[in-house]
Amino acid sequence: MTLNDLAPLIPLMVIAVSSVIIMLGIAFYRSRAFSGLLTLAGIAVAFITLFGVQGTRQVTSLLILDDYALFYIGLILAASFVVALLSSDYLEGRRENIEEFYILLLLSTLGSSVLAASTHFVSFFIGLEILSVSLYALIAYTRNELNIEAGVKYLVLAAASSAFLLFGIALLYGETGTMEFSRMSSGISAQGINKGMLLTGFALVLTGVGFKLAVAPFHMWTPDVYEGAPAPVTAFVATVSKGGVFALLLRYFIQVDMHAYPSLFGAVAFIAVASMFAGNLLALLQKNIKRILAYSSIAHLGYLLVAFLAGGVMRVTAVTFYLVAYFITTLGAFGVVTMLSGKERDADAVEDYQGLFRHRPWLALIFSAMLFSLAGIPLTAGFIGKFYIVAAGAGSALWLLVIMLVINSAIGLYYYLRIIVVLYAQPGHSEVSAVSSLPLTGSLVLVLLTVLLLWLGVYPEPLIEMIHRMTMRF
Amino acid sequence: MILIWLILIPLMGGLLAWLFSRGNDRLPRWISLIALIIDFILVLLLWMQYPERAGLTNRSWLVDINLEWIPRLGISFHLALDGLSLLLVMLTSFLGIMSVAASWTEIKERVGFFHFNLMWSLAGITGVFLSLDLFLFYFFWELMLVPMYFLIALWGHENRISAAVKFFLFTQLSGLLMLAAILGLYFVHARGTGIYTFDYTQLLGTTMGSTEGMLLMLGFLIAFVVKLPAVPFHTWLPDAHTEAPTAGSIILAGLLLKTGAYGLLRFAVPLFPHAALDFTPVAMALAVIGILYGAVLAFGQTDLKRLVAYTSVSHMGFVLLGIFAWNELALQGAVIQIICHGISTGALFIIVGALQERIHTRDMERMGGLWTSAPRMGGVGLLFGLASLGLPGLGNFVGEFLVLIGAYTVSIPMTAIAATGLVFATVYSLWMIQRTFFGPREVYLKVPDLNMREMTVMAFMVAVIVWIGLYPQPVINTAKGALNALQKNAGAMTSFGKISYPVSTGADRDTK
Amino acid sequence: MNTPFYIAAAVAVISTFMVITRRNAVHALLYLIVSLLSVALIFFLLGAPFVAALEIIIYAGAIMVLFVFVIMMLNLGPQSTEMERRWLTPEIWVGPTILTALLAAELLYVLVRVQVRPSDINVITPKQVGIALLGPYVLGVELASLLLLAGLVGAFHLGRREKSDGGGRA
Amino acid sequence: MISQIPFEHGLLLAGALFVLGLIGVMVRRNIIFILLSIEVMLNAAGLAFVVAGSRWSQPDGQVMFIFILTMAAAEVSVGLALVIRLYHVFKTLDADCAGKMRG
Amino acid sequence: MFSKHWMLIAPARCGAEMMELLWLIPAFPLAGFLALAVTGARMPKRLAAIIGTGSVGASAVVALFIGMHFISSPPQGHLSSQTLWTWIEIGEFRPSITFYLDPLSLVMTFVVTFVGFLIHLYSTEFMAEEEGYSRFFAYMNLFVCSMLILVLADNLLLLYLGWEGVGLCSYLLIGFWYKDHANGRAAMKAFIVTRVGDTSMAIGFILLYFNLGTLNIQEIMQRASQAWPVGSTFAVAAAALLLGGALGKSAQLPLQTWLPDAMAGPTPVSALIHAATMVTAGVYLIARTNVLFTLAPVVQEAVAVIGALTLLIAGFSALTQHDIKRVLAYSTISQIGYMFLALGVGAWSAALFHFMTHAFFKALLFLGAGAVILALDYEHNMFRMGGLRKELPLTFWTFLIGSASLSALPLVTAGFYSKDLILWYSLSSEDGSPWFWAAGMAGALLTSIYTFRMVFLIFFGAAKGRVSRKPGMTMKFPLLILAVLSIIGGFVELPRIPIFSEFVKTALPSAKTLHEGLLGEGMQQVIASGVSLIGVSIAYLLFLRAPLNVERFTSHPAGKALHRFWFSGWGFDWLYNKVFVGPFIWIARTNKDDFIDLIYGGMAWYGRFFHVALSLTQSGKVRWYAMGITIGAVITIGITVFL
Repeated sequence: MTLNDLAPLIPLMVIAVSSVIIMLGIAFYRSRAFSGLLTLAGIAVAFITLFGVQGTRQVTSLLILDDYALFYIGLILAASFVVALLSSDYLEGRRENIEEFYILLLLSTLGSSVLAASTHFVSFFIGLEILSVSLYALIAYTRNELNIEAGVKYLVLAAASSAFLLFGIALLYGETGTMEFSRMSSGISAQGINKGMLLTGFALVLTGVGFKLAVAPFHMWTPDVYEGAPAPVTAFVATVSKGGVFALLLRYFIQVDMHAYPSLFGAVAFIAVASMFAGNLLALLQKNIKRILAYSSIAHLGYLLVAFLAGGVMRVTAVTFYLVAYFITTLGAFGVVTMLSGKERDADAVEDYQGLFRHRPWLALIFSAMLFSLAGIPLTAGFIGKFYIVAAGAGSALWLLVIMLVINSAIGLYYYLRIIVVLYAQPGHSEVSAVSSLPLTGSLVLVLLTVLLLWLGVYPEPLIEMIHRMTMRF
Repeated sequence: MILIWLILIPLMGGLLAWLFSRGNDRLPRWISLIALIIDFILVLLLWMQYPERAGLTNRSWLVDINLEWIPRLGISFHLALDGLSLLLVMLTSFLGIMSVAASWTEIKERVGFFHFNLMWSLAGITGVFLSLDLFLFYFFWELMLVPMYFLIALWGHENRISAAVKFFLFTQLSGLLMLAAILGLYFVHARGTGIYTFDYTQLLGTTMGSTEGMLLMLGFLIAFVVKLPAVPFHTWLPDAHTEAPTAGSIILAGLLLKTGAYGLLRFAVPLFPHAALDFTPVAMALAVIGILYGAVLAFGQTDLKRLVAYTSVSHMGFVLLGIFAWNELALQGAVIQIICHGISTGALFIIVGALQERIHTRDMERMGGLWTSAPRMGGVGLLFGLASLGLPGLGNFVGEFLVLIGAYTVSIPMTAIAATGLVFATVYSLWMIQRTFFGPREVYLKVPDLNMREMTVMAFMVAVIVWIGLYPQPVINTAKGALNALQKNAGAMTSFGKISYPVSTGADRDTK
Repeated sequence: MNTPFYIAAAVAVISTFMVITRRNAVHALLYLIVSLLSVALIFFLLGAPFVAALEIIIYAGAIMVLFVFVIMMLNLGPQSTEMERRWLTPEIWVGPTILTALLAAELLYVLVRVQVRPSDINVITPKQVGIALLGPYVLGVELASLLLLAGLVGAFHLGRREKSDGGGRA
Repeated sequence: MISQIPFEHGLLLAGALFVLGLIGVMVRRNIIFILLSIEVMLNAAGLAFVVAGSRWSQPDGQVMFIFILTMAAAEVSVGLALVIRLYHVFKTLDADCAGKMRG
Repeated sequence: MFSKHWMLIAPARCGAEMMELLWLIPAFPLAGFLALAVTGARMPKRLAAIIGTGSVGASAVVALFIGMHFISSPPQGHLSSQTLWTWIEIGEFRPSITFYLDPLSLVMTFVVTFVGFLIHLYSTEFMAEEEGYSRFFAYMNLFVCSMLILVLADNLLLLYLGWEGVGLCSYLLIGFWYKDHANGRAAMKAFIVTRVGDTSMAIGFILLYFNLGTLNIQEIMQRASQAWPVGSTFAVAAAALLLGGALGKSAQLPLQTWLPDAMAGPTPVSALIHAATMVTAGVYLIARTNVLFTLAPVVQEAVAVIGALTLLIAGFSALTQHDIKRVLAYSTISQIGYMFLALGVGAWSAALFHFMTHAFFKALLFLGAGAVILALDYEHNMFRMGGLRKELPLTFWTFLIGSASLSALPLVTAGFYSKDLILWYSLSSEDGSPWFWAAGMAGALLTSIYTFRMVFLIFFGAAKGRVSRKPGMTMKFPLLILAVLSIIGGFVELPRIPIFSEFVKTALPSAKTLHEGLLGEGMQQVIASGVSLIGVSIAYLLFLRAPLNVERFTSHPAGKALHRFWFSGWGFDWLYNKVFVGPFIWIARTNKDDFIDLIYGGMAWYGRFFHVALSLTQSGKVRWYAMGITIGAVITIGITVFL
């Protein structure tokens, strides 16, 4: 291990260093602006350094900075950047200090990035825990009743699920003698292996990962945490934390060749279908926007798993594209929620949005665009994403799953439309919508997201090409 | 390029209408009207150049434009226009103009946004009629729904929300099934040829297993018959039509339903001729059930708009019948029925809208005797009521009769039962006229008659319906090349829709 | 030759069972420490003296002390014990127990189905562990430091008194 | 070493502890007990790693145990901070009381 | 030589030119309709009258010229056609807008335009005080136009256009006084019932097209006779389907119920549409397609049977009516029954002849009745009339002439000759039978009874109502002309001098008579004369001399029931209401909200149900969520390990 080996890790190191600097900064002088700018700069620099990563990509057996990882890290960094921007507006003028928030944000971003680059269960586990532990604090950050409740729930359940995950890894390790993904497949094919234990290990890993991804039946925490957490953190939970985990899952299951285990395939399929139905049905008549988005994210992960299950050339591209679209959409939707949230509470009741089109037409349009994207309506990235997923599913002849997806899309549509209708209805009496002026940065971010959303919806070719290039290895 | 303009003009018109709507309600209306008129003139010019108009050639595509879009997936921006598309695009811009004119005074709120939605919906529909890439087709197919949804949900009547949602859910769900089927076809085609493409022209003639073909065909078919709509997928229609504002109803009935028919004609049958052939008995049965059931339902209604809405179910049954009979007569009949139903039902919706604007109800129990004060409205209403019952001399008759003739070769009993639909059509049409315009004048003493604007709109529609009724040949010639090509595509492998005249040929020889 | 293992295992299981059934938090904590100690013994038997020590020092020592701190801080008296008694009713027990029984059954099925494969135990010395830690796993160690940083900052932020309470910074 | 402990038996013990911890998480309402139970589960997982490591005579299992230990520490510190905050806000340690959000 | 040629060509060319004007015949009324429809109520009444009447008059004049030309210099093959444009052309399907003139259509054209003109003229006064005056004339003009298209059509599709057009106008005119729901209902009934027949006819057209490859009537006839043997299934089916249309339009059993109700329209409408022209379209259709019926003897037999039955049933009903117009309506049904009988026995020209004379005298009767009704302030009930002989002399005399003609009083009336011909053929034709003859005779007896019952009730006896308005010149003139025609119209076809049959024989084959020996034509005429005179006498006895006898009969329970049965038109309306109308309305009303929608509603309900059920799992409790994870783990392990 030489210094040269560390070169590919520069992006991750930039993030880590930024967080440490902010922490040190607190010791001397607290400055919102400084820490905020440093955070943004750190993420930006890390993002830029991604393009400089060359040479040996495998850094010890723990991490690999291949194109796939770089792409996902880029995605995670971009999302964190947006969240950081949104939260600076959100936390402005609150009692809480903001500096710790940035530290935790950077750390969790780091954790997620580590996940995307992991090739080893150790890095997987530690990345996951960095992410989780930071999230515990982030979720409870403003320390009001809902925050705390959400934090406690997330902590208890995440820790329990980590235990499941660990136990699963232990079983896998015990059976194969390695924790490296790439070596695990050869360990698996060794003689005299206890296949039952192996599968149990897989199942337990799936349980742990499934919890993080918030797929049914490990989804129950999602709405509560989404509702309880501050809006930008919710956006973070919904995007960055899931993105990293999904990237890892994809890498892992491709390397161990999940398709060799039909029963494992069946379990994931079950999870996919259950997630779609649970998410959509739970959201059906829900009255809290954050909870609706939570349930919807459950369903979306279910859709994603369909593509995940598909084999063939399309799998990685489809999953990645969908994730990008999902990131943009989710960030946009929570961005709107963040923008409208007051100091007292987040703008999360559906009534808060009644008649939004009247007094904030642009915001309403952006929100509608996001919702349409979630629903997979053309002109939005969500459409191409859904198309890709169905394509991947159809390409592997997973017809049953595709049909389930189709049915669920229709159910999902119902509640997206419900919100959209409210947006354009006669204005109601809600204090939330009376927020005087919108912060500039947030607005810019939202506009940017919307433009991206539409651009990807109309001309996705460049991104598709890029994803294809980046993920060619798989 | 002109094809792109056909779609772009309404898109831009809609945007402009919206942008210039601040504090000005007139400007959006004029912008939309002018944009649509330009669109219409463009199509007319195309038509003038079109040699098939006079039945001269049998060339299939008049204009064809094929741009790269997402080459990685074999998706291209492929638009093309043949006689069938031409007619439907023409209908689109024509009804677009009519719907803008018809809602001139009806819409008072958010006029700009209204026109934006209207125009975008029209653009989407135009796109559907022009796309030759299945992905692009699906893209437009979905795209046209959103503005339509807004039209219903924002400017509709009492139960607009649930109607809009129902409409959207039905069409979306079926659309997604179609997407799955499109992808299935894509992969089946790739499996056979190694070429991944969504291009219609290349996908034609894909070889596939029979079960496979049937399932894929059903995916397409469901999307199209939901739109059409055929029983038992029709229940979104009455709600949506009834609750939509007048312009929305016109576009729904006049154009949106037609996309279903167009899809069947262009895609479902030619792409899967064998499966379609196997499915013919079921499809025709559905058509016949639709004809009768729609008529019975129409008769039972007390809401005037709902009644008109149900008549669509009945009328579109003829289209379905014609398409699945798949011979030249039936197809021509279906095309004419598509156009004439668009116009006659559109006109009826305009009348209902005008009535509602005046007396604020659609309940026929509260109408009656309107002829006295509004004879012009009565006269026009009567005319379109008659068109809807299939009176010869008006366009719908030509369509229905041709369909019946065409269907006769395929199934005599079906034809006979479908023909009884004409009787039921008489029942509900006359009932409608009777309840609204005739009878004692009970409630409304003075109802203003149709004004200049409305009469102008009506005059155009009357002119077209009578013209098609008495001289449909230009329409037939225009569609001919396209229909022949479709038949060739579908019929190359099957015995689909061959008409045989058991006697005539012999008799001809004798007489000559 | 494995008798110590089975004895330690039995102790661990029984004391763990006591942990989850105690009403008094301190009692439970003490049982947990017993359990941890027996697990440490097992570690030792398994040839892992280093982690056996860590188990005692960090787990039973540091982490459990943290619990004690909190329990003391929140002053959980007889009142809360009484409450625990009311909470631990059969209807609460039954569901989870059946569920975990299922899980246990599944594990049992997987583990017992195959022939038991006794293997010779080789002692892994602290040195070996250290080499592994700072060799292939050095990045893990670095990351673990960040994990601790996250825990630190998080605990610091959450545990801090609110500004309105005292105004001062913790 | 003298003893020969079958791999499966070690895992069985780990499984038993894991399951017991799990029951604790599901049954107890007191948040402190829940955290304790989680510690039991994590410890069980660690045990499993050590057992697995000893099967292969590798240090990796122990390394993993150390990481788990780290994680448990971080977890417990944040967790207990949250518990204090919870007690501060809700005046109880009943986890069920922190159940405002539902449906 | 050369000049001789020229002489030959000249009239032909002139004739050809004349025939080029054929399109004007329907075009005039169409133009009148358009002018009236577009201007609507803004047009002054006078102008409306001039346009309305004038357009029909103009077309009558053109028809006259063309007709004279046709007779004086018959075109080749005694037919001529004029194609305006190709209507539809799809492959071999090529119906065109073509008018076809042969003696059959010429006769029809004559009757339609002339009688039409007279009735228009009459209406200018009759309708003078009505709201919607120009609307009335617009409809009437449209009707004449459609009727002309019907009779001049060269192909079945164009015929169908006219056929439906007249149906439409009938509907519009029956419901002319739209403010009364009853009128509207009657109008709808008329349209719907005839539409039932029309649909069957349309299917028949399609069948013909598919089996013969054309819709051109002449080609169909030609090809049918070549392709189909007598009694072939196709011929039978086609003829039967066409018959359906004819039955509806001509109000024959079992589709006769609409005609009595159709009397709700203004009287001139009844005269023109429901007596003289439209209702005989069925006769025209069968005559036009006689080859088909000849090829399908079964159907032709059915035509005769239906005709015979209808004429009897309607005759009995006519006996019992109070409403003067309903008597005439039943009488019309009955007379058309005669025509059907004639068609059924192959006496095509006799049917056409009776059609013509019937047009004259029935129009006359209706117009007379109209004058009476108008005079008595829209009184329709004959029992509230009486003694009008003095007050309305001209009306009386013309009405009497019409009645005489209807009752076929011997020698001097047109009806005598035409009906006699039918009776004769019903016995003597190849397809005739004594039964038909007997039915015809019984019908003749009934006819003269109910006709003179009407005459006696209205014009004789004590005056019961006050005459408020006497007909003016424009009403009297048509009455006079029609009266004259009702007398002399019969002389074109005298037993030994068959001018009419000769004229139409190129279009209609002459009847084949078989058993001449059974009863000589002269003998049969004597019997028929006797029967009609007896009928008059009975009417005189029953309704003028001793009306009490009738009352005594009708007050007896059995008599009462019989009276009610006949009065209600043999209960057909009741039956149809029970069997068709009622159930249909019941189904439509019950299913108003579409039971299929319930299925989707059910799905939505399940969606909500599952939502609620699943929401319960989101209890907000950490322990429960942990259980969720455990359950998930159990299931996942279960699937992976045990599957």
